[in-house]
Amino acid sequence: MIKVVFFASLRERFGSSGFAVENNQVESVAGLVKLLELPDGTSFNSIFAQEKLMVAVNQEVVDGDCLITEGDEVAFFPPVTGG
Amino acid sequence: MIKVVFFASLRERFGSSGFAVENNQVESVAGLVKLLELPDGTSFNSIFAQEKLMVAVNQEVVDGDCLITEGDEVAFFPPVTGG
Amino acid sequence: MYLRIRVQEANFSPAEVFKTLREASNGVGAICTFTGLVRDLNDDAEVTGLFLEHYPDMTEKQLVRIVENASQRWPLIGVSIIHRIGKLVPGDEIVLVAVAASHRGEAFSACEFIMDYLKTQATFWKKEVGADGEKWLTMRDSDQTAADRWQP
Amino acid sequence: MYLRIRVQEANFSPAEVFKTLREASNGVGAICTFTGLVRDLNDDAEVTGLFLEHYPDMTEKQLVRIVENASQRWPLIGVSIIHRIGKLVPGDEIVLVAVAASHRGEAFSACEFIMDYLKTQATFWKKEVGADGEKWLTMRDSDQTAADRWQP
Repeated sequence: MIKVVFFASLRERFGSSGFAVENNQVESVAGLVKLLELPDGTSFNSIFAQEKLMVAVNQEVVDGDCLITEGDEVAFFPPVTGG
Repeated sequence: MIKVVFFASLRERFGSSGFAVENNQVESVAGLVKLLELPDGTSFNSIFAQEKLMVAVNQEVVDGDCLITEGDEVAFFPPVTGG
Repeated sequence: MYLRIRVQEANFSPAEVFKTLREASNGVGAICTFTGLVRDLNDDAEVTGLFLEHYPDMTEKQLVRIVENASQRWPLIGVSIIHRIGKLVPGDEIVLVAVAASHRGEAFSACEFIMDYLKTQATFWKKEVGADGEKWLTMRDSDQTAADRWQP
Repeated sequence: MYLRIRVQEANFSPAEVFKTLREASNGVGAICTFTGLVRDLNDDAEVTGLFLEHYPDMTEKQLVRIVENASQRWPLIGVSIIHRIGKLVPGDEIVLVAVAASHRGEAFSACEFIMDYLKTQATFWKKEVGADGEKWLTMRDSDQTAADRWQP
């Protein structure tokens, strides 16, 4: 299983803080991005680059080429705005 | 009268925090500097430029060309070291 | 090096942080602190509150890395970072970064470096509550520019 | 702009200064503070105490001028400066400069600017007391360099 989590505006747009996916469905971050869809039917892929969304695998920021393996935690979030 | 004051190491070297001079003795800061002598006989003029000493007339930093008039306060001090 | 990183809902005492850093070493000659507060105006719109969320664990790891990078650039004696999450109102403290060093240049630079990277790399997000409802804030270009200037 | 300048023998409370600046305006989004402390070592020599003297009145005028110059460069909401004189021992606070502004870049820059000019223009002098007796400190070249970099 892969654990997928969302933060901030993405959490609200997905209406979910995350879910689990079967490992055999995805090989890379880019593959996972293509698989996801917002509740209104928008493909996640179409907003991912456009909104400069970020992704972290096991709490390390990575890019779309990053491979995903069993047990990984994949987090999607907008650019940070703390401080 | 002109009020002459010394601070920090200069106060200690002159053995005095200051004194008054007759106005008719000096016309400029440079003139006053030439007039002064340390207790050990060293001319103040000889150390003034060498030690990068500073001078303020009426609490404004000036250079040797500054004219002095009746009632002025002339302060000599080493480069500052606060903070 | 003394290092303390806290992400918390509770308010904090800058005085207590300051005291801890002072007492970290008698070699401390300079302490620079930065505190970020909730303003009642942002881009000319009235702000009545903020909601802050973060990515637990990842945030702390990012902050540790930022401090490690700072301590490779400047000799630091102590660093304390507190960042609040949850609901805040105008006037509330959001973040405190305090840096103790031997000399002032190091303390100033490291404190600003840590803040600039915290703003662009630490996984916090702010939602602003105003007269027109709620909205998630977006990163300012000026924040990215501020962080980029530290790069070689 | 809120401005408070104090030259005093007594110790001071950074927390009280911080509180006053926060409360100066709800538009304060950033407070940068710098505190200078007496170190127990200076140029590798043990320090047991410091004696600080200043030029009364002129010091305050110089500090006001430095703050005015800073406020012409950056939009500042409040500035508080406290500088101690008299006898101090290692660990004691010497100086506190605190700057409140809307945004962090302004607060950091103005605070460092004020410190750099305070070190080179404000009429304070330090005498160091150590194992080998007393000696008046001389200005470091690095302090002049730090002030010079603000010039256009």
